[in-house]
This record gives sequence, C-alpha cells and structure tokens, in this order.
Amino acid sequence: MNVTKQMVLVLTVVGVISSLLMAASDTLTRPLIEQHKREELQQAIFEVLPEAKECERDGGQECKNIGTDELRVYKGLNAANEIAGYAFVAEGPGFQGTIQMMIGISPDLSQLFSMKVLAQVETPGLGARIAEETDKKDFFEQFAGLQAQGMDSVSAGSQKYQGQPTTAEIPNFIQSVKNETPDEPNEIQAITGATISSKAVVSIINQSLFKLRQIIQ
Amino acid sequence: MTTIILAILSMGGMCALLSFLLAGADKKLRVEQDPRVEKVLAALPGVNCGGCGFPGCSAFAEHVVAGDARINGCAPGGQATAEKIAAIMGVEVGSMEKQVAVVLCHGGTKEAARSAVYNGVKTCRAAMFIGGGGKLCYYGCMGYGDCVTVCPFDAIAMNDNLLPVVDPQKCTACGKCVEACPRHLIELHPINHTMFVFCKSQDKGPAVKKACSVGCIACRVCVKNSPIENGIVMNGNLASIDHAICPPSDIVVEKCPMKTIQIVKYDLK
Amino acid sequence: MIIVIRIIANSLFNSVGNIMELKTFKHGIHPEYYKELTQDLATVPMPLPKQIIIPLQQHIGVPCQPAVQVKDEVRVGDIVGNSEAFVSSPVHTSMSGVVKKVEPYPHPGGAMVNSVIIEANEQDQSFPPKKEQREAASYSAEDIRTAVRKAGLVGLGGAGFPTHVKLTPPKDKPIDTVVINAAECEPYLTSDHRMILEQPEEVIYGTQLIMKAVGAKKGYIGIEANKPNALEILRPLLSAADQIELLALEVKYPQGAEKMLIKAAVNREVPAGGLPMDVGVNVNNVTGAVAVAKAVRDGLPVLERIVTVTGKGIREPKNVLVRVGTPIKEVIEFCGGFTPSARKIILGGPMMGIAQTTLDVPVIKATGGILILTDEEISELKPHTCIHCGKCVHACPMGLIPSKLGALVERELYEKLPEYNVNDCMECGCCVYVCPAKRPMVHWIKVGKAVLRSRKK
Amino acid sequence: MEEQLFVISSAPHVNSEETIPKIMYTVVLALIPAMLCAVIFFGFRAVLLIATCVIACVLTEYVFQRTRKKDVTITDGSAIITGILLALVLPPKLSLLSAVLGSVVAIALGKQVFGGLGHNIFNPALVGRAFLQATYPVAMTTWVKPFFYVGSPDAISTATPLALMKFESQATAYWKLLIGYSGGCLGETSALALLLGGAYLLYKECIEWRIPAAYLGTVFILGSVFWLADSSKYPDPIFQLFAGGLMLGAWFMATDMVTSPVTPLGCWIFGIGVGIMVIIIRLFGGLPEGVMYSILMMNAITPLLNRYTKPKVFGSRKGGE
Amino acid sequence: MAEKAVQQTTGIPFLHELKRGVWLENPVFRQILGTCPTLAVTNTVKNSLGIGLATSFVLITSSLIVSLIRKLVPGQVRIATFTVIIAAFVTIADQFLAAMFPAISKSLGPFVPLIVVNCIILGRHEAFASKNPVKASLVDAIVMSCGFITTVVCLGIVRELLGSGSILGIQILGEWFKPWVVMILPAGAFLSLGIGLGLMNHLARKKA
Amino acid sequence: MKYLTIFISASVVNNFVLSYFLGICPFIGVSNKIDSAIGMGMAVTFVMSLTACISWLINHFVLIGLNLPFLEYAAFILVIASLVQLVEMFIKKTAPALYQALGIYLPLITTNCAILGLALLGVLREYTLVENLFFGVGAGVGFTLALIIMAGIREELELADVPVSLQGAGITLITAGLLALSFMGFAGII
Ligand SMILES: Cc1cc2nc3c(=O)[nH]c(=O)nc-3n(C[C@H](O)[C@H](O)[C@H](O)COP(=O)(O)O)c2cc1C
Ligand SMILES: Cc1cc2nc3c(=O)[nH]c(=O)nc-3n(C[C@H](O)[C@H](O)[C@H](O)COP(=O)(O)O)c2cc1C
Ligand SMILES: Cc1cc2nc3c(=O)[nH]c(=O)nc-3n(C[C@H](O)[C@H](O)[C@H](O)COP(=O)(O)O)c2cc1C
Ligand SMILES: Cc1cc2nc3c(=O)[nH]c(=O)nc-3n(C[C@H](O)[C@H](O)[C@H](O)CO)c2cc1C
Ligand code: SF4
Ligand code: SF4
Ligand code: SF4
Ligand code: SF4
Ligand code: FES
Repeated sequence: MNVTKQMVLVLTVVGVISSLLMAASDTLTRPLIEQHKREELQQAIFEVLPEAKECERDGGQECKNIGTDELRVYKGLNAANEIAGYAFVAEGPGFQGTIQMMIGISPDLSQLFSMKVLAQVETPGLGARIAEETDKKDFFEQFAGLQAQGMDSVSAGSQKYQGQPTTAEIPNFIQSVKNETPDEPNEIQAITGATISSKAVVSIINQSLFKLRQIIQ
Repeated sequence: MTTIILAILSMGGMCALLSFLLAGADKKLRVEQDPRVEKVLAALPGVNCGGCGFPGCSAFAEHVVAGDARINGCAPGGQATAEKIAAIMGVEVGSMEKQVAVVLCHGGTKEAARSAVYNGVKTCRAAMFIGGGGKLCYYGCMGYGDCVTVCPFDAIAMNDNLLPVVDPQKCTACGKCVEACPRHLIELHPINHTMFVFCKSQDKGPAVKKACSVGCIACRVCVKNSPIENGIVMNGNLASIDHAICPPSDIVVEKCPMKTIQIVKYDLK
Repeated sequence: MIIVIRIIANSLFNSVGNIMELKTFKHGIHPEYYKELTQDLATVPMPLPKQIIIPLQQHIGVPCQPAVQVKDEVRVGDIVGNSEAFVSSPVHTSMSGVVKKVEPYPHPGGAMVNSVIIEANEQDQSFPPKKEQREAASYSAEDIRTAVRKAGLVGLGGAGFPTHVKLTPPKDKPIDTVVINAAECEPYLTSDHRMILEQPEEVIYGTQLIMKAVGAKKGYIGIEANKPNALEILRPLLSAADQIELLALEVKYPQGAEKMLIKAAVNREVPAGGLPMDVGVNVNNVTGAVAVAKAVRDGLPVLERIVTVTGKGIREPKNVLVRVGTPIKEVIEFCGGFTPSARKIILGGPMMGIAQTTLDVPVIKATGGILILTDEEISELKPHTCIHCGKCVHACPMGLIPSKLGALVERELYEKLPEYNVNDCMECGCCVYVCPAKRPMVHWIKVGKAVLRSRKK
Repeated sequence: MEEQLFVISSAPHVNSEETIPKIMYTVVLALIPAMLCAVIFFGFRAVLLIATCVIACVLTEYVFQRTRKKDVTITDGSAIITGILLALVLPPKLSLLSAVLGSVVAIALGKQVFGGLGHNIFNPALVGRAFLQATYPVAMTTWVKPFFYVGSPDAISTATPLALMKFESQATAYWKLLIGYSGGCLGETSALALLLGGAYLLYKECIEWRIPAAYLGTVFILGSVFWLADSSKYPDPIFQLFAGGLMLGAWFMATDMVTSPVTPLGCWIFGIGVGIMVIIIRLFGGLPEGVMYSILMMNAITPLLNRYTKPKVFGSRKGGE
Repeated sequence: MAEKAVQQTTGIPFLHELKRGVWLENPVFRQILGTCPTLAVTNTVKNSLGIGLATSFVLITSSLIVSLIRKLVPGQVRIATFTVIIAAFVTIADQFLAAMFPAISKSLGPFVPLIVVNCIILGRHEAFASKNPVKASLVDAIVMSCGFITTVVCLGIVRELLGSGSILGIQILGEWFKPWVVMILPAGAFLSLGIGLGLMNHLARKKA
Repeated sequence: MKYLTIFISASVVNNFVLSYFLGICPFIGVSNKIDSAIGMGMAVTFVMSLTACISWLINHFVLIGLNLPFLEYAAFILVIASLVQLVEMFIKKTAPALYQALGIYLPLITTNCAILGLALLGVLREYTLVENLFFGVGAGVGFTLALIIMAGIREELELADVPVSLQGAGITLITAGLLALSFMGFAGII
C-alpha cells in the first residue's frame, strides 16, 4: 500500500470511528444535558419569583422566552395559573467582566421580588460578594421587595465605570448608596470596597428594566 | 440517526480531504535534509515543549546534528533519549580510552612565592592582566579557579592550597577546563599516563627557585635517570616526558630535587 | 600658602573660563585633581644611576632586536635595539657604559620583556649640545619623519605609538589639523605642565614641525583651564602667521583622550573604531612635540624625560628629569622614599596607570608619572552587584553601557559583548570611578576584549 | 620595604566617595518629612506600621541571605527603604500582621528570589503592596480620616480624594492635598513633604531627574488634555498631580534605580509610559488610582528599554556601525 | 527509557514506575507540561480533582488506542490522527460530565475541552504510546496521570487552604485566618506553582 | 470602535497568558531569548489569525449548519493542526528564510491550548467573522507582548544571582505571577 493511500485511509477511518463514537455519546447525553439546562433555568425562575409554581411554557417543554434575544423574559404563573410576575435575565459589564443575573419582578413592574446572580467574574471577596452568601446581610437579599419605580429621575451620567454607556434617558429605577444606610424604598447599600461592582449591578438592572417596560407595555 | 450520519460524513470528509492535502504536500514539498535529523527527531519525545532552548523538537534535532546542541538537552526525554541520540550521532562512549584532565602545576599558596597583593577581579583570566594575580611565577597556576567554574561536571575543585584537583571519576574529558586555563596548565591524558612534570615554567633555574619550591629548575637529573633513552628530555628550561615511550619510574620521582615530577594514582571504580 | 593662592586663582580662572565657554566633550567625570602637589615644583635633574635597563619594546608594534651584545661598550645615544618593521621604533641607551646582560626583565606593562642592561662607565654622560634653530618650514616632511624615526620617538602621552608612523598619513586621508595634547587630564600628573612652563619655545617649534610633516594648515594646543600659567606663557610666543591657536579646555576627565580632545577642539567625531586621521586630525602629546623639536633640530633621541613623582605615599613629591632606563626604585629614593603607609605603586596616573609589583622596573619613554598611593586610599575590592544607578552610563564618554559590559563578562556571556560595542571602550575608567557599587568594569572589559580577540583567531 | 608586598589592581586606582549605603541612607533621610507627616496625621499607628514593616523587611532579608549562605547586607539600607516605603503605601488601619505579610512578600518574592539588591525586576515595596491589595482587597481600600486618633471613634472612615472624585465627583481642596489633610495611604497624602524629600534627592543626585520630570510632566499634560476636553467629566491636572500616590511614586518609587532604566532615553520613555498608564487607569479603569500598577508594569519592560535605548556610541554614524 | 520500561513493566514492580511518574519525570514539575490547567483550575481541591481525573481518563484511553494503532499511522498524519482520537475522548468526557455532574462541569469551564491540547497527552503519545506496546503504554499513561493528579491536587490544597481557609469546602483554618484572596487569582496560581517548582528542585538537589 | 475594543481587550486587558492561562507551556519554553520570542510571537499571531477565520467558517458551515455542536473540538483541532502543518511545509519549501524566522515555531503552536482556546472562545462569544479576526489578532499580539516582556526579563535574569532551584521555569513562573499582579491594574478598563 502506498503511503498516500495509507495516510488518507488511516486518518479517515479514525475520523469516521471517532465521529461515530461522539455522535453516539451525544445521542445518549444530549437529552440529559438539555434537561439539566431546563431545570436550571426553571429553578432560577422559580427562585426569583417566590410565588410562581409554573411558568408559561413553550410547547409544553421549556419556559417560554416572551422577550427578545437581548432581554430574555419569562412569565411566572402561580398556583392559580395567574401571572405571578416576570423573571428576566439582565446582563452587562461589571468590574472585570460580564455580570449575568436573573431577576424577578411583580406583574405591574413596580417591585423586585428577588435577584440571583447567574454568572460573574468579579474579584473574590470583593466584587464577587454581589453573589456570595456571607454571614452578614447578603448583598442580593437587599433586592427582595425593592421598589423599582425611581424616586427621582436624576441622570445617571456621572457614573464613571466603563463599558456600556449609561445614557441619560434611562431613569434610576433603583439606586445604590455608599457608606450610609439606604432610606428610600428604591435604594440599596453598596458593598464596601466594591462600589464599582455594586453600581454595575444597579445600572444593569436599570437598563434591563427600561427595556423590559418597552417589551411588556 | 441523521445526526450520526451527518457527523460521520462531515468528519470523514474533512479527514479525507486534509489527509489528501497533507499527502500531496508531503510529496511536493518535501525538503531533503540530513537523514540523521529524522532519526534524532524520531528518538525525541516530540513534546515540542521548547524546554531545550530551541523552538521545538525538530529544531533541536537539527541543532544536535549540526553539533551545537547538547545531546542531553531534552528534559522530557531524559537519559534514555540522550543515549539514543548519542548512538545515532556516533558518539561512542565506551570504545575510547578514558582520558582525564591533569593540572600541570603544583605551586599552590604554600609553594609559590607572592609578588604582590592582588586586588582585582578574582578570575584567572582577569588576573592575567594584572601582574598574574600576584604570584611571582609567570607560568604557574593563579588559583582563581576558572577551570573549576567552567567544568560542567563538577569534576574540579580547589583544594586548601588553592590548587585545582580533578576528580578522575567525574571528569569526562570534555576539555572545557583546558580551554579555560589562561596559563595552559591543563592537559587531557589517557589514564595510563601517570607520571608528569608538574611545572610549566620556562624560566632559568635561579628564577624558578626564587618563585616556587616545586618548580622545574632544569637540573637534568630526570633526563639522566630516564628509564628509557629519550623518555625524558629537556624542552628549553623544562623537562618533558614522552608518554608514548616512557613508563612511570619511581627513581625519577625520587631523584627530582624539587619534587616536580610525580606519579598520580587513579582510583577508579 | 602658595598652593592656597593657586587654588583660588585657579577657581577664579575657571569661572572666567566658564564665561568664555571652555571647549569640551559630553559626559566624563570630575575627579579630585591633586595637581597642587607638584605643579609649581620646577623640574630637578636626577643624579645618574649606576645601571640602566633599556627594554627592547617601549612602543606599540614590533619589538626591537638587540643591536648590541653583552660586554659591548656603548655611548649615550647609541642605538641598542632596532627593527626593520615600519611600525616599530629604535631604542637608544641613555648612558655610556657596558652592556651587562640582554635578558627578560620586568617591564612597566606587567610582563617580562627582553631588555638591555647597561652599567655606566667613566665615559662622557652628557648629550650633544643644542644646535642652531632653523625655520620649521625649511625642513621637508621627509626630513622630519626620518629624524623622528631615527630618534626613536613614540607617543609620550602614554600609548607609545611610534611617532613617525603617525607623521606619515596615508594619501587618501589628508590631515588638515594638528592638535597638541596638553590637557593632562589625569589627576596628579604635572610633567606636561612643567614641560610647557620650562620649554615653551620648543613646544611651539615642535608643533610647527609636526604641522609641516603632515601638511596641516591649522594647529591647536589644547590645555585644560586649570593651567592658566601655561596658557599665559605660550600666548605671547604665538604670532598670527603661525596658524596655531591656544585652546582653553574645561577641566574634565578624560579631556586628554584624543577622541575627546578632537571633539572639543574642532568638533569632529572620530568614527567608532577609527583613528584621528579619519577626520583629518593628528594628535600629539606636548612632551612629544618638544621631543620632535629636539630630534629634528639636534638629532637628539628620547634619552630623558620629566617624571612627576607624587602621591601621599612619597615623602617629597617632585618633578624629576630622569634618564630613560632608570629603575624606579632610584627615582623614589631620590624623592625621599616612601612614607610608611605607601602600598601601591602606579606608573602613570591614577585613572589609567599600571600598578607595579616590583620597584625594579625602569622608567621608559612614555612614563609620565610615578604615583604612590597609601593604605587609606586603596579600597579593598568587594564589588557589589550593579544597582543600575546609571551613573556609569552618564559618565562614559564613549556612550557605552559599562554596567552591562561588566555584568556580561562577569557571567561569561562574551558573545553578547559586541552588541554592546565593547571594542569602543577606551578603558578611561570613568565608569569605575563613579560606580557606587565599586564594580571593576574596566578590568572586566579588558578580559572581555581579550576573549573576543582570542575567539576571532 | 622589600618584605612588604604592594597592592596591584586594574586601573582606575581611585574611586568616588559614593557608596550604596550612602545613597540608601540619603533616601531614608529624604523620607523623613513624609514619615513625620504620617505620624502627625495618623498618630502612633503610623509609627507602629513603619516600624513593623522595616523590621519585617530587614529580618526577611537576613533570613534569606543566611539560608542562601550569602553575605548578609542588611546594613546597606535598601531593605530599610523597602520597609519604609511599603509602610508609607499602606492604609493606616491595616493590621500589623498583614503588614508583616506584605513585607515578607516584598523582600522574598520581590527581591531575594531574583538574587537580591540590584537583580530584582520589580519594585519590591510595590510588589508587597500589590500582593496585599490582591490578598486583602477590603482592608487595603479602607481609609480613615486624618487625626482619627483624637476625634470621636465613629465616622472615622472616609475615602481617598481620588475615590471621591471618581465615584462621587467630589473634589478635594488643593490645600488639603498639599499638606495631606485627606484620607489615603500613610505617606502619600502630603504632597509638600514629598516634594521636599524629592528636592533633597535631586540635590544629592540620588535620583535620575528625567524620571520624575517625564512622569509628572506626562500626567500634567494628559490631565490637561482630558480636562480641557470635558472638564465636567475629568478632574483638573493640578488635582491629578497632587492627589493619590503620584508624588510618592514619582519621587521615590519610579526612581528606584534598580528597577528603572539606566539609559537617558530609557528614563524618558519609562517616565512617560508610567504617566500614560496612570492616566488611563485613573480615568478609564475600574480603580481610582494607578500609580502602583503603572510603575510595576513599566518595571517589567525596563530590561527591554535598556536594551533598545542604548545611547549613541561616540563616533557612530546613524544607526550604529 | 522505552525499552527499559518494557522490561520493567514485566519485571520491576509497578511502584518504581509510579515513582517515575510522580517524582522523577513528573509531567508538570519536571517536564513543564500541562501547565495551563495546572494553573487555571487548581483554585479549589474539587476542581483539581475534576480536571485531574478527566485528563487521566483521556490520557489512559487515548494512549490505549494510539498504542494499538501505532504501526498503522504514517508520520505525516500522526499529529492529526492523535488529536482526533484525543478530541473524541474529550468530547465524550465532556458530555458525560455535563450530563452526570453538571456542577463540576460548570466550574471546570472551558478547561475540559482544552484537555484536547493539553501538552501532556500529546507529549506522552509522541514520546511513548506511539512507540510502545499496549501494556507498557497503559502503565506509562497511568503513572503519568498519577503524577498529574498528585501535582494538581497538591496545588489545589495549597491554594484553597490559603485562598479560602478551607479544603474541599470544609473550613480548616479558623476565624483568625483572613483568606488570601490572591491565591485564587491568576497571580497566586503562578506564584504558588513557581514556588512549588523551586521547592521540588531544592528537594531533588538535596537528595542527589 | 467595537473592533478596537475587542483588540485591546484580547491583547492587554484579558491577556491570554496572564489572565486566561492559555499557552503557558510555550510561554515558559520559548521566552528565554528576545529573538526567539519575537519569532514565536509572530508565528502565533499568524496562526491565531488563521484559526480565527477557519474556526468561524467551520462553526458556521459545519457545526451550526449541520447541527453537530459536539464535533466542535475534534473538527477545530483537526483542521487547525493539519492546516498549520501544511503552511509549515509550504514555507519551508518556498521561503527558507521565512521558515528560519517563523516556521520553526509552527510545530510548537499546533498543539497549544491558546489556539484551541481562541477558537472555542470565539464561538462562545458569538463574534462575527470580522470580530473574530480582530479577536484572533489581538490575542496573538497579546501573547507576543507577554512573551517579549518575559524574554526581556529573562535575558536580564541571566545576569542575576537567582537561587539554583528557581532558575529556569521557577523564576519564570514567579515573574509571571508578579506580571499578572501588575496587569490587574487594567481591571475594569474594558
Ligand atoms: C485586586 C483588586 C480587585 C478589585 N476587585 C473589585 C471588584 O471586584 N469589584 C469592585 O467593585 N471593585 C474592585 N476593586 C476596586 C477597588 O476596591 C475600588 O477601590 C473600590 O471599588 C472602590 O470602592 P469603595 O469606594 O467602596 O472603596 C478591586 C481592586 C483591586 C486592587
Ligand atoms: C582616557 C585617556 C586619557 C588620556 N589622557 C591624556 C592626557 O591627559 N594627555 C595626553 O597627552 N594624552 C592622553 N591620552 C592619550 C591620547 O589619547 C593620545 O594617545 C595622545 O594624546 C596622542 O599623542 P602621543 O601619540 O603624542 O602620545 C589619554 C588617553 C586616554 C584613553
Ligand atoms: C530638576 C533638574 C532639572 C534639570 N533639567 C535639565 C534639563 O532640562 N536639561 C539639562 O541638560 N540638564 C538638566 N539638569 C541637569 C542634570 O542634572 C545633569 O547635570 C545633566 O543632565 C547631565 O547629564 P549628562 O551627563 O547625562 O549629560 C537638571 C537638573 C535638575 C536637578
Ligand atoms: C531613589 C531610590 C528609590 C527607591 N525606591 C524604592 C522603592 O520604591 N521600593 C523599594 O522597595 N526600594 C526602593 N529603593 C531601595 C532599593 O533600591 C530597593 O530596595 C531595591 O530595589 C532592592 O533591590 C530605592 C532606592 C533609591 C535610591
Ligand atoms: S584556570 Fe589555570 S590558572 Fe586558573 S586555577 Fe585553573 S589551573 Fe590554575
Ligand atoms: S572541564 Fe571537562 S576535562 Fe576539565 S575536569 Fe571538567 S570534565 Fe574534565
Ligand atoms: S566603558 Fe570604557 S570608555 Fe566608557 S567610561 Fe568605562 S572605561 Fe571609559
Ligand atoms: S555605576 Fe555601578 S552600580 Fe551604577 S549602573 Fe554602573 S555599574 Fe551599576
Ligand atoms: S497546557 Fe497549555 S500550553 Fe501546555
């Protein structure tokens, strides 16, 4: 057998066999993996929508995205199959990289139910405290019951962290304060030493809320 | 099922295409080179780690064949690879008679007179510029150990007398020290050469006597007592042993008034 | 007292000089000068020694072959060693006597050099009398060169390059300028200074002869501004027609290095690896110029020279007129001997001179000074690692990175040296002087150059 | 006479008076005003921190050199400087244990693993600080007001002028910046004391003037450009110069001879590079201050600068031989 | 080494081989291979174990195959063939993890796919499996895996202990210990591996 | 602007070597001389640009087009490895000078995790073809930058008195650690 033929043959046979194996393994595992994904999403939705028992489904399988590709929104349904609130995925730049959160909001979009960080790469012990559970009051717990109306409409233009521009049109639905206890119903306290991450969270949520209102209304 | 078929088709297709290309390229673009490069390359682990200091195994192989890379330079390959390469390169280790470096000066601090206090860079090379490092003898060991630093096998050490001593066990006769010694005091000799004139001074007797208590004063006693005719001859002001014909001789050693001629004993296991 | 006034006068002159913009080069250093030890001491002739040692190599180039044999009788000025080679220079005996030995003998350079040892006898020990001075222009260039070669003249600024070679510029490198090097930038040394003060006319005459020999239209005599009296004494002797100009140079080491001097005088840069003639300049030491004058006019070889014997280690610092070949031991004894703390004998100045192991070495043609340093002045060599302060980089007149050169040699990475232009180093020592880590860069550089040279072979 | 041997060595046979310890102790002297200000503003705490760092640095150096069987050179003053400078760039309330950790890292990882004084690539004090910053990010960004030790125990925590500017758009008065009446690291607050020390170092020729000149100049010019472009968004250049660690960095840290270039052109580029980096980090980065990171980053390219900014060799025509 | 190893696998105890993999020719410390995962995913012991086991799985299985077909593969397509085999196993491992242990799969992030190009695997194939019979190759793959796992787990222990005060998520160091955040950051990874390497060399030199 | 952001992010802020831990083996292996660092860097940049294009094409036309996501690793590495090998053979034959400068580094690169990392990250971030190209070039430049800086430092360290046990990879890793510490200053810029 000449070398050329051997080369083609060996590589092709190896390729065929391995693709066969991979495809077989894929066929076996794909349903499981997809199920994990679904469950994960569902779990997150139910976690941020405490009253929801069910979500609006997409052909009976997945929770249906009623939003856009940019802002995924899911409708939560309570035991009575009435709307229990919306869960949406807010995403934007933090101190180091992208922060991704699942947020639950009341059906009239006035009050946050809960916030859960899905992904973040902030500094552990610092920015990462937006997601970490600590012995002190957790940062994310502050979002439960937070008013999302905006008490004033001061522009957010002075915020200097980088990345997504906070355009002046976006109202401060919620706000963060530093070194003092929040006294307005739409305020949360920033994490000491991680103001940047805290403000990023607030700003991402504000932007998403802005878009959410456009979608829902 | 379609997935599996598609997967097989696309993967198989890509493999076939690429291997075809590679095969074609191999025919058309093959570059002739020293066949030993291929062999060395085959002996290497092929990790392409770059740890040898060359960019990749093939580069290392080329340099080995070209002779400017250490044969044992491949860390992942370890000793075994080094041996294989040695075999390919024809560096026959066992067949050659073992040689050992010999330092031909016995004028350490105790024996050699000083001319000045040397306050310069403490290497032999540097001392050469500045009055020979403060020893009166212009030919002897300066004792700053360039040979010691240069030996890749830790085979030379300085003794208390500030003379370098070669460990015959460790010495591989690589010749690094021979090159390093600015006074050309070190020579490589087969281990069956055991009797040496441990002096390189070309000075006349009185000058040598002043400079060193073990220097060759050209008294010709050894020549007279040579065990074989012309076994030891005078080379200028220095006795010279012709190792090819002259066996070691206790009498010569005994008669040398300066104890310049000595017989070394190699203790090799 | 006088010294104090001198210093004040000097500093006054310096400030005047600053206003006048003294000529100089970039970088360099300002070491302590210690010239006041000897600069006002008139030269005193030394009694004749009993025995002289004439090394057969006192120049750069091919060594001489002995022209005499043991037991030969020689007269002052006789040639005792000669060579056919062009780049070489004959040696003469500076005394009448009998050749005792011809054998290797310690040389100021540090090695053993074949030397002719002559014991003085009762013969006449004086030199031929001074002859009538002719117009410099009346000699032909060839006459001057022949006379210079015959007289065994070599550069007296320290390097000892045969002068007749320098006076024979190749056709394609015409010389338009002669610079007489009277900078004497080495601390301590004052022999050039005394030479100007004591024989100013000869300085001018020698300069004229050199200009004639190389066909230069313009001459400069460069003197560091710390020798105002030398400038004063020469100024009235110069006429406009001579085309010779006096230059007051900033007091900075190494102002006397020829490349730096040329930069200061005519603002030309000798190319790296090149020679002054590459920029049309010829540089000669001032004592050398005087020697040229005497060689051409009187046929007088270099038989004696002014040697500054100085330093804290000598009892009576002096400028001494010494016959070439005199062992330095006798010169030192003539100056009252050592003080108890004398520890280091240097032939030449403190920046470039060579430390000696023995007092047997003779004074040679290029020996301008004998410096004796004491215990307190010599620091124990304990080089620290380089702290990258960059002081050496700022000091180096050649624009090198001495710290790197030193470190490369220290780690034996010789192959990287050319990238850092090691061969452009002139071993002036500025870098070592300023180094707070006391690193012996010059020593390393010497080693590095030698290794590169031996590798090239 | 005959018996005594002469000393021989290579030329030159004389040296200047300057030595490494002399330079180092001059720097210590130049740091005294800054240390005094630290003690005045932050009280006994400052003394404690400085002493802890110096002792820890010197001890680490001693232990390291002993274990490596090298000459112990703790008296040359370089470890003392590292200790002082490290202390001066720590927040006043940092725990002493953390300070010790920083000091050990500074000397061990910042200096001795490279072979000790002269061989280190990065500024040891800043290595120590960067390590602490990454190790205890919260403690390293918790500041107290000056004179906290006389005031009431509450409301002592504050922010640095740069953080105030960046996150709250609040300016701090120039006089406060000059004398150091603001939050910040121990030794960075008082620009005046640092200028004094810097001037002394310049006078003593212990530092290369090109580095602070290029550094401060670049910050000033770039600061002006941004300020002129949008003064509502960017602080003014004077503020840029006097706030934060810039003065301390420019006079005492960027000028560390071991970790800065030796060539004149290299020094200019080094200074300009640090300046650009500081402005980028301050104006566009996540952090309010970038002096430390900018110096460390330029330290890293110092070997390259030395290599590619060789001075022109005397007599070389354009582009070398 | 190759021939010797063949003899050794039959004659000399497995322990000796193990020593070779874990100490004498430790892939990370001695051969400086597979440094990327060693640095990237050793911030906790759990991750270290995960990447170690996943890599070992791929190394052992693919070594087996490579050794089996070693005589058939022509030189020019060797790398391509080997990588395809490795990729197949990695894909399978990845799918398996994602299906069975979604949590671990998530925290190992993109480093499971990068096992494909982990230099250790291709390195052992080129150096060993492609030249040796099946049994010897298997032994080699196993001991090298042990070496890799030991190294990453050691590093994981150090980093998790100092970086979070815990091991395998169990708090070890008490309240007094303030975790060194740096240890779980990139810088800490480089520093600890560098220091580890230094210690290792030091010990080895002392022994010698 | 978007392209610039991607480029700067990949080259400096999120440097492959210093913050993603990709391509560490060659980073340690080939950073001992500046000259080889430059050669290697250019070769990596070249291969990364190539990879960025190819991986995008494969991803879009094979993996997504035929819905075979699980072939990702195998297909990428197969194609990259073979193509680099082809390129190497090609320049070795046609441009020996270029081969001496760049080609010799190519075999080192094929099986390096930075390349596959690039391909996978590009897919993950759903870049367009042009964006992916900028990402690839940026990552290559960043790798080169880190390599050259490290080579400069290591050439300097040749003159230093590093403890024997740390010489080589040890001190390189520690230096990389300190470099990573200082690169943290870029956090939040992009
Ligand atoms: C190593 C390091 C990591 C950091 N990580 C974060 C982070 O994850 N999130 C954040 O908001 N700030 C981070 N910072 C930024 C500083 O802590 C910054 O000073 C702080 O955000 C200012 O907030 P403060 O006003 O609450 O102190 C980090 C700083 C450093 C040095
Ligand atoms: C660093 C250095 C310093 C020198 N200083 C002087 C000096 O002060 N006076 C002098 O005449 N020559 C000095 N020279 C020698 C000159 O460079 C040059 O060789 C000499 O002036 C040429 O003249 P000559 O051949 O007559 O000696 C110095 C050389 C060097 C390298
Ligand atoms: C604050 C300060 C600023 C200086 N500015 C300059 C300057 O702008 N230009 C200059 O040539 N020298 C200046 N100098 C003088 C330098 O200190 C030094 O004398 C000069 O750079 C000599 O360096 P060199 O030997 O490398 O030429 C300045 C000195 C100080 C203290
Ligand atoms: C002007 C000057 C500045 C210095 N700055 C620092 C510094 O910022 N950090 C430091 O650790 N050492 C500094 N040193 C001390 C010393 O150079 C330092 O310990 C070395 O970097 C250690 O090798 C400085 C020294 C001088 C002379
Ligand atoms: S190199 Fe030569 S002179 Fe130096 S110590 Fe060795 S034998 Fe003696
Ligand atoms: S350098 Fe070479 S020849 Fe000399 S002693 Fe060492 S091993 Fe032997
Ligand atoms: S490097 Fe050479 S030329 Fe430069 S200062 Fe030093 S000795 Fe002088
Ligand atoms: S003067 Fe000395 S310490 Fe300073 S850079 Fe030069 S060699 Fe280094
Ligand atoms: S494991 Fe990433 S390059 Fe080796």
